[in-house]
Amino acid sequence: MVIKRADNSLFTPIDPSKKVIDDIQRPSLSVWKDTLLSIMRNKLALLGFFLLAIIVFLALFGPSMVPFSPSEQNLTKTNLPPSVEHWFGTDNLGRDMWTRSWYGARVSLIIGIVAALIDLILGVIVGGVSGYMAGRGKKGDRIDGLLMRIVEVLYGIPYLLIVILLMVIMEPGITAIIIALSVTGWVGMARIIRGQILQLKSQEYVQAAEKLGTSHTKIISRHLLPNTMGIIIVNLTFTIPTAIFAESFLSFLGLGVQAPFASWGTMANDALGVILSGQWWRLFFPGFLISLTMFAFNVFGDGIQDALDPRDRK
Amino acid sequence: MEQLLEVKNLEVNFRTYGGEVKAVRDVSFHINKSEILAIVGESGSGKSVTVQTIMGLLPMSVADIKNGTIHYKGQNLLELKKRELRKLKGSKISMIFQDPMTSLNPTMKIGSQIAEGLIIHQKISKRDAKEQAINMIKLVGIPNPEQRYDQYPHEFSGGMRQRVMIAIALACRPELLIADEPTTALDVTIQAQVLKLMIELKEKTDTAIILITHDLGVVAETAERVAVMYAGVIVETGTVHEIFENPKHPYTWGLMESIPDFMSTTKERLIPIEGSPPDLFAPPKGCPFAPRCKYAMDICVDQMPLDYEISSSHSAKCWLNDEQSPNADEVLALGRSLYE
Amino acid sequence: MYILKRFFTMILTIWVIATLTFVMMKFIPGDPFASDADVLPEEVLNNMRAKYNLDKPIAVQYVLYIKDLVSLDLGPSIQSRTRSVNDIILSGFPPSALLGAQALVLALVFGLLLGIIAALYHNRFIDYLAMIIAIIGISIPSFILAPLLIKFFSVEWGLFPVATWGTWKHTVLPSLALASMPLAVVARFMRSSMIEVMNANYIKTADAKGLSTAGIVIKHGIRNAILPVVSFIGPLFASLITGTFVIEKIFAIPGIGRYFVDSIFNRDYPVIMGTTIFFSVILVVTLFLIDISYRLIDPRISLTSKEG
Amino acid sequence: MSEVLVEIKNLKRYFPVADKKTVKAVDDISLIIHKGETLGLVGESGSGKSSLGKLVVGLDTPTSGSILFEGKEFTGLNKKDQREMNREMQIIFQDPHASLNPRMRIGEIIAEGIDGYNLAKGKKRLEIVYSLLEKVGLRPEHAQRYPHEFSGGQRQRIGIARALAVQPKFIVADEPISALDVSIQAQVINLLEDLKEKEQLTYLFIAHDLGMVKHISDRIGVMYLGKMMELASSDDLFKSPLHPYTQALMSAIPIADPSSIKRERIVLKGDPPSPVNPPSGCRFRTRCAKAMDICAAIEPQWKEVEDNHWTACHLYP
Amino acid sequence: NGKDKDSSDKGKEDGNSSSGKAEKQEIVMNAGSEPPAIDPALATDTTSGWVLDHIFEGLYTRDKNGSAVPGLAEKTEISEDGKKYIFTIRDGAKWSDGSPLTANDFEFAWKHVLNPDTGSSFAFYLYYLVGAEEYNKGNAKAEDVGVKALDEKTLEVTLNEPLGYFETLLTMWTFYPVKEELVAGNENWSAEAKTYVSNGPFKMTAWEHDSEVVIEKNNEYYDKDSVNLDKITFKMVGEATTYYQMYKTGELDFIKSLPTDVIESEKDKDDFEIVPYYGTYMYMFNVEKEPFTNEKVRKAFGMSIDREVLTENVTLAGETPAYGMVPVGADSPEGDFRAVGGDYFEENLDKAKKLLAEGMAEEGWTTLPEVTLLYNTDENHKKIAEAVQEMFKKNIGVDIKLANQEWKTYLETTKAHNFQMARMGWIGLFVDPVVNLDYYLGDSPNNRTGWVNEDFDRLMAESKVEQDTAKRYELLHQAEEVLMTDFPMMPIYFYTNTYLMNKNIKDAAKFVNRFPFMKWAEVTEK
Ligand SMILES: Nc1ncnc2c1ncn2[C@@H]1O[C@H](COP(=O)(O)OP(=O)(O)OP(=O)(O)O)[C@@H](O)[C@H]1O
Ligand SMILES: Nc1ncnc2c1ncn2[C@@H]1O[C@H](COP(=O)(O)OP(=O)(O)OP(=O)(O)O)[C@@H](O)[C@H]1O
Ligand SMILES: [Mg+2]
Ligand SMILES: [Mg+2]
Repeated sequence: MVIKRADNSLFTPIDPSKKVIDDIQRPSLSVWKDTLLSIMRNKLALLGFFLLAIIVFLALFGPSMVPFSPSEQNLTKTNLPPSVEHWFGTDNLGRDMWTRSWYGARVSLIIGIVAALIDLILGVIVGGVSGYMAGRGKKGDRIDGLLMRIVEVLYGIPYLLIVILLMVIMEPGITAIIIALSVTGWVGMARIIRGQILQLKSQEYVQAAEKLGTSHTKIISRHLLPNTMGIIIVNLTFTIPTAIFAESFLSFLGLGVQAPFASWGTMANDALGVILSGQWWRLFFPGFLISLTMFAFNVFGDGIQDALDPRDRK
Repeated sequence: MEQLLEVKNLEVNFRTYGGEVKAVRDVSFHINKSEILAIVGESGSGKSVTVQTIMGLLPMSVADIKNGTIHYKGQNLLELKKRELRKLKGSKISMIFQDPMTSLNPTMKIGSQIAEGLIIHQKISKRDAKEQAINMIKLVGIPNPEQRYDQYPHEFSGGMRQRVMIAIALACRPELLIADEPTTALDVTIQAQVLKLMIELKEKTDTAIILITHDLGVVAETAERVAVMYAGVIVETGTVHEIFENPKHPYTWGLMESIPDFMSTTKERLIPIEGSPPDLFAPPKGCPFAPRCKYAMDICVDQMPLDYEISSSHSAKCWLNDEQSPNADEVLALGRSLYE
Repeated sequence: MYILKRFFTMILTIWVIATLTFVMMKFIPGDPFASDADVLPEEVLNNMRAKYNLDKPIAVQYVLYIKDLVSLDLGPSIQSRTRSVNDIILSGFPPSALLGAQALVLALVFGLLLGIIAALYHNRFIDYLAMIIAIIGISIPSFILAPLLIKFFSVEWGLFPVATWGTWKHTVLPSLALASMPLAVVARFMRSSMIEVMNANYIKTADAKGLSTAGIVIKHGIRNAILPVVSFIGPLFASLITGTFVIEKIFAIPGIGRYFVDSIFNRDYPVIMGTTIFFSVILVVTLFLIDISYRLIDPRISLTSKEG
Repeated sequence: MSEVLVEIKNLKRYFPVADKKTVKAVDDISLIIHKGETLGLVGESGSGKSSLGKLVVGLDTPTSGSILFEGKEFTGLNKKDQREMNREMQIIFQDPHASLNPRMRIGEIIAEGIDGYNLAKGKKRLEIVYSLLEKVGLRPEHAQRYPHEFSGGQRQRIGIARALAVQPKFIVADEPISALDVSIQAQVINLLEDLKEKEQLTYLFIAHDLGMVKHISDRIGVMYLGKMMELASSDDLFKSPLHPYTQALMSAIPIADPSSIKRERIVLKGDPPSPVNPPSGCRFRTRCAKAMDICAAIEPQWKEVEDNHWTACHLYP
Repeated sequence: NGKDKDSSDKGKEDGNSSSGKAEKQEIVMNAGSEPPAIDPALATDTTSGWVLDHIFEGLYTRDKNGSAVPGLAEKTEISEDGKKYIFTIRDGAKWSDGSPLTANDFEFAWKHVLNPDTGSSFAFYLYYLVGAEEYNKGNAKAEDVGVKALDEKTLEVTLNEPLGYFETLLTMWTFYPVKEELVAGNENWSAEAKTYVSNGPFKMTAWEHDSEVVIEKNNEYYDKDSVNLDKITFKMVGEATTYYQMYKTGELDFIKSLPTDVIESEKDKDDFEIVPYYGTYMYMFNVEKEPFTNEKVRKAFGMSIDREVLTENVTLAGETPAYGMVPVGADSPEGDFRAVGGDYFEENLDKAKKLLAEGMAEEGWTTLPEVTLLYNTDENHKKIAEAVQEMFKKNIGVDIKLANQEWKTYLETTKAHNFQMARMGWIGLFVDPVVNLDYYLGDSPNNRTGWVNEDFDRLMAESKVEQDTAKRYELLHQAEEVLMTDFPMMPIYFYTNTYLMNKNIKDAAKFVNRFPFMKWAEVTEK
């Protein structure tokens, strides 16, 4: 055995009273800071975030970069392909697609975000409560039963009927669309969350939390929902395009934003004919922007899911 | 004696946002055919991580094997192809997990979970597998095996689940069994039964067993050699007799001291080791046990102790064993006296 | 007992849906006989209203309707003057169901596959690729995808007929168009919950048993991860097999999907009610089965208090 | 040690299993736990200890029978009292992994009860958390970590800290130390004992490590197949175990001395019977070396055979 | 009394002599949607009518030019006062099942239409018959209706008043015979092909609901030698992009109403055709709601859009800009009614601005009350509305809003006069100015503008009893002038229809306001 002879003097016992048990401290971070940090470290999340930021920026300032208004028609310059003058080309009424696209972004983004909020608020709450209450005594069963029956009824009633009814009693516009989306937009989320909660709540940590006096609300919000965050995020990222297209349908029916204002959905809808006639830019740009937004949200969502999962940190 | 497995200079780190956790540091040990090696040590000292590395089960997204080799019958498991490793896993090397509650698939019937390995490795029919699985359930002392076969994990008690884990690991009669705290949830009679089962297996099929446990009684009664771990380091190894009768490391002494004597009639306070284990994010550069060691010297804080060979089978990582250590004899004698 | 109770609530639910639909339907403006071509003399209209009981007070109409309903007679169609709602459903359901089922299978098989692969190669190239496929699936809605499919697969490459119904070849494009969205959703859900599941300890156990990655995924992963997909599939199944308006319209498929929408635009009251009730029955039964299947998938789940 | 804290009367918990059968996990158990005492509970794995523990703290509802806590039955209380009672009875789960939310930091997990019952806020709350961590042998900076970053034993200690955080009167500790190394076991046991002294805590202590059980318990109950077999003060039980099952248990304790002569073990013969249809008469008779004819015919009475030493066995008529 | 003649279409193909008759005389046409009722008594729509026209024939039918000519009526005797008609059914008139077709079948069919229990929407077309209206309204018995089979071959019809275009009317499907044994007591006889019996050039052999109707040559038809096609399949593809692509891949031989986006590229091909459609696309003004209470404002609006640009760049289907109510295509003795009437106003921005200012001054408005243009949900309507909106803004500085509603709601809304300005289209079932001008009668349920003008109503009433053709048209011109002076609506354009028909189909008869009639059609070799 080779021993590197150490200084003899080192072999002196330490006085126990002087011993420092330990001094290394890890910098303690607040939960928020830590989450933020983990999102920041996630390249994907950042990419998604920057993409969204760019889209929002262009939605706000894109139209003022060119000398056109979104409704200004030039019937002699219809269906022009993208050019230096018209960056995204023109549509069948000779309107500048660039301006229209970014004006459309405002409507579509608002709709997408509102729909996501509805999903998050109504869907997650109803699903969470329903799933948590199921099997929790007679009263719990009844709450679950009632909520799920409401969901079923909302699924069952023809949506179009609701829309037409809304049309009769409401002024068209964003508010009308938001209301139309909130009637049934959340039921899918509710069912999915309920399923997840049903599965999760048999976990022992839920029982433990109950024993620790944690309220039902807190158990749902702090124990159950975070553990199904991935699914919530995925569902949210789907709500957004679904709502964007639902808006175009509603607007087409007359409930939503009225011409000449456009949204990505209505622009795509109006441009369907180009599949036959070949003016690809009219369909491509709104479609691409929707996809790009979707991509950004998904990437961001995935990033958040990763960031929120403590077991999967890099 | 034929060496079955040799771990050399193993180092494992975990990447976390707080920094790197140095969970296993320069761990070397070996196990021979038909031998029972017990690993004991501080909770959190890296026992599970070490054995999971052998099985290739570390979460590779966060874990880093920094250094080291694991030779099983001459081949380095760390360099083995996935497919080849798979052939060994479950059949030649199998493992009992520490956490019986979450280590069973909650949505799969107990029986199928046991039969599964048999079907893969022994290429037997489903029916035969079922028969053998039922037999395994019975062997680990779970009553009513036919009915239990069709039940789900949540319908089992903690100890039963642990026994199911054992059944899974034993089903294929492995050459090397890694048992990570296999009997913590078992009452003593069943524990005895299960240990007996393992020893029988060892004797019948020359199985080598790495037994991780906190129950020094179990160690004393079953193991042949012992490795003591502390803070990611193996601080002492030796035969059972050497470790129990002639421990050379203050941490080992501490362990021995903590055991309550159930024969005594007077109630005394238990004697734990003072202080808490070091932070593995930044382990002390010297001996990891130094901050808690009653006999710590300046060098202990400063330098990682060398591995002092006490006998051919016994070695300890402690400066007290150095001839320069002033009161070595005194202290070591003290340590020895504790158990005699 | 639970099943019996659920059966009654199911009937109750359907009744509530029927009643609400009836009320709303009567509430919206419009007349089934109004059209642009001709404004009919009042008397002619009266004749026709009498024929469909529309001259009676709404409450009476409602009672008459429910009465018929109980005897499983959904009444005559107003728009399609010679056919009954029962006829329409009987002849339209099979094609819709076939398409829907085919699309669903497609979505499930490929969605699950895509999701699983993405989860296994989490944050690697394949994962991103799968995500992009999913994004395309969801952000190109069927009303855009369908004409694109036609343009390429039929017009340009001549692989499949453009539209209409008949041979299996006719079902390919509409099934694809129908499947794209659910495929994307299934893939994303599966990916997300699979990532979670692959972190679980029992996956380690399976690994230690020497299972191959595929074996781990198939035998241990899927069942533990599939719950959100199942929750999602339930209502989707009900709406897919009862036909999809857009797809049936674009591909000229003789299904019942179009009637859900057209009947409302036409104010074809009996068809509105008929299709709604038909859908509700399928929906409610499906959701019930989904609830039951939760328990089968994960035995720890109990839906009511008096089960465990 | 006279005041009764928990009184269990004819408690039963049957789990339905396939074919309309039931597992009688807890079968007609009556028991009294005094204030300030530690009642150890040992017994065969699967004999219903955890089930009993969960029933006692109200995490599960009994099939029949009643549980009185400080003379009050849980169900009869109003919301507020129910809450208070919930706080006073805590459980340390057998499974250290499943009982910790994987997405919560340790600090939050431990503070959960403090928040749940509004016991402290802000800095004070943090201090409590840190001191608890230290008490169970963890370090304050661990509060930032997530459960999966801990070893099995560390997780178990988190569970203990969590239960202690709400200052309960009564703790069911379901194998709280099984995953700990002996040194930390000693630490934890000392902690539990200190608390017991200082705060008049009462424990139902379920464990397999008879040495530890003996060390910590005032009285020990022995369970077998859903039934209580023997109950006595810990010294009595170890000195003179009456029931053959208890005797078998004692003989099976491993001794941490490799040179000690291997003791003669009472090996239980046969297979453990099924809790679905337990043997007639005495449940242990199928594996009992001293079984008699009467054991099959009549179920033995639960009797006080010696002073404060109860057992159910025909050997002690 | 002038007889209305459907003018034949100008763009009709000449027989292509260069290629011979093809082996397979089968064609596939797109009907667009499921015919709601292929039943003479119940059909009200052009799709059902299209099929019915091919499988039935009435007392009168059309020749290749679209003029009414005797069909099943071999001989028609009209009484002096023009009120009584005696038709003799031609020999050899048979049902497609081979059984003889009798005068009785006509009597039954017409009374069946009038029977209130049938609930026929088109019963009012028979109101010209004595007692018909009373019977249909439940005030008289079937026996009182002026139609009677005197014997197997002879049918006597009595009218209330003489009717100039009765023969044309008889070509309508509501007047087709039905086989009594089949129809009596079987309400749904026409629902399936299995039971279907008819008497026209073709007979129905298959009806896959929502998918296709197949008709094949009827060998019992008396004029079967003129029929060349063996089989016509009507597909029911509603989506324009789809049927267009089906045409492109050869799955369809004929489609109508092309998607606007492709017209540009199809325009110059020779299988493409634009046919006029006898109808007017217009924006109605609600004269009871500001600002359209003011005539000058209405006119200003009417003058300030560029219809030429609109039809050429927006609607694209070769529509004719409209400056009057009656569309092009109605013949009058002096020539086309529209040509004779001329334009009633011009597009003139200066004038429009001036009128607007005047109108506002009259009403004392400093700013024009906000205007919303209502249209029913449809892509083309939307596009036009958007273009018009922009024109108003650019040309006269008026910012209007757009709103749309789903069709039935829209009908209700406009009926309740709950709009300021709303889109409407009107297509005449007959080609006669009366059909169009009647639309704005004070008591017409169609007139949603709130505009009532006694002069107009009087002129229209006079025109209807006027026996002298020239005078009648004069009255109609006067009426139109009144209408266009008051300007309760602004016409936009006259409709057209776009067709694509496979070039190897010869002799398809294309009448105004009817889809191609294929009795004489033939498939030639390519
Ligand atoms: N995924 C991980 N991320 C970060 N740290 C980890 C991870 N897994 C384990 N560790 C750390 O590695 C160290 C060793 O853990 P290990 O599970 O091997 O301990 P152990 O010796 O098995 O303890 P016990 O006896 O309590 O089971 C612990 O300090 C633990 O905190
Ligand atoms: N949810 C359940 N469904 C069906 N059976 C159950 C359920 N929970 C427990 N059991 C059964 O009840 C019996 C007692 O279980 P319990 O968990 O109380 O045992 P235990 O004494 O704690 O054992 P261990 O020491 O192994 O933890 C066992 O047979 C078990 O299989
Ligand atoms: Mg471990
Ligand atoms: Mg237990």
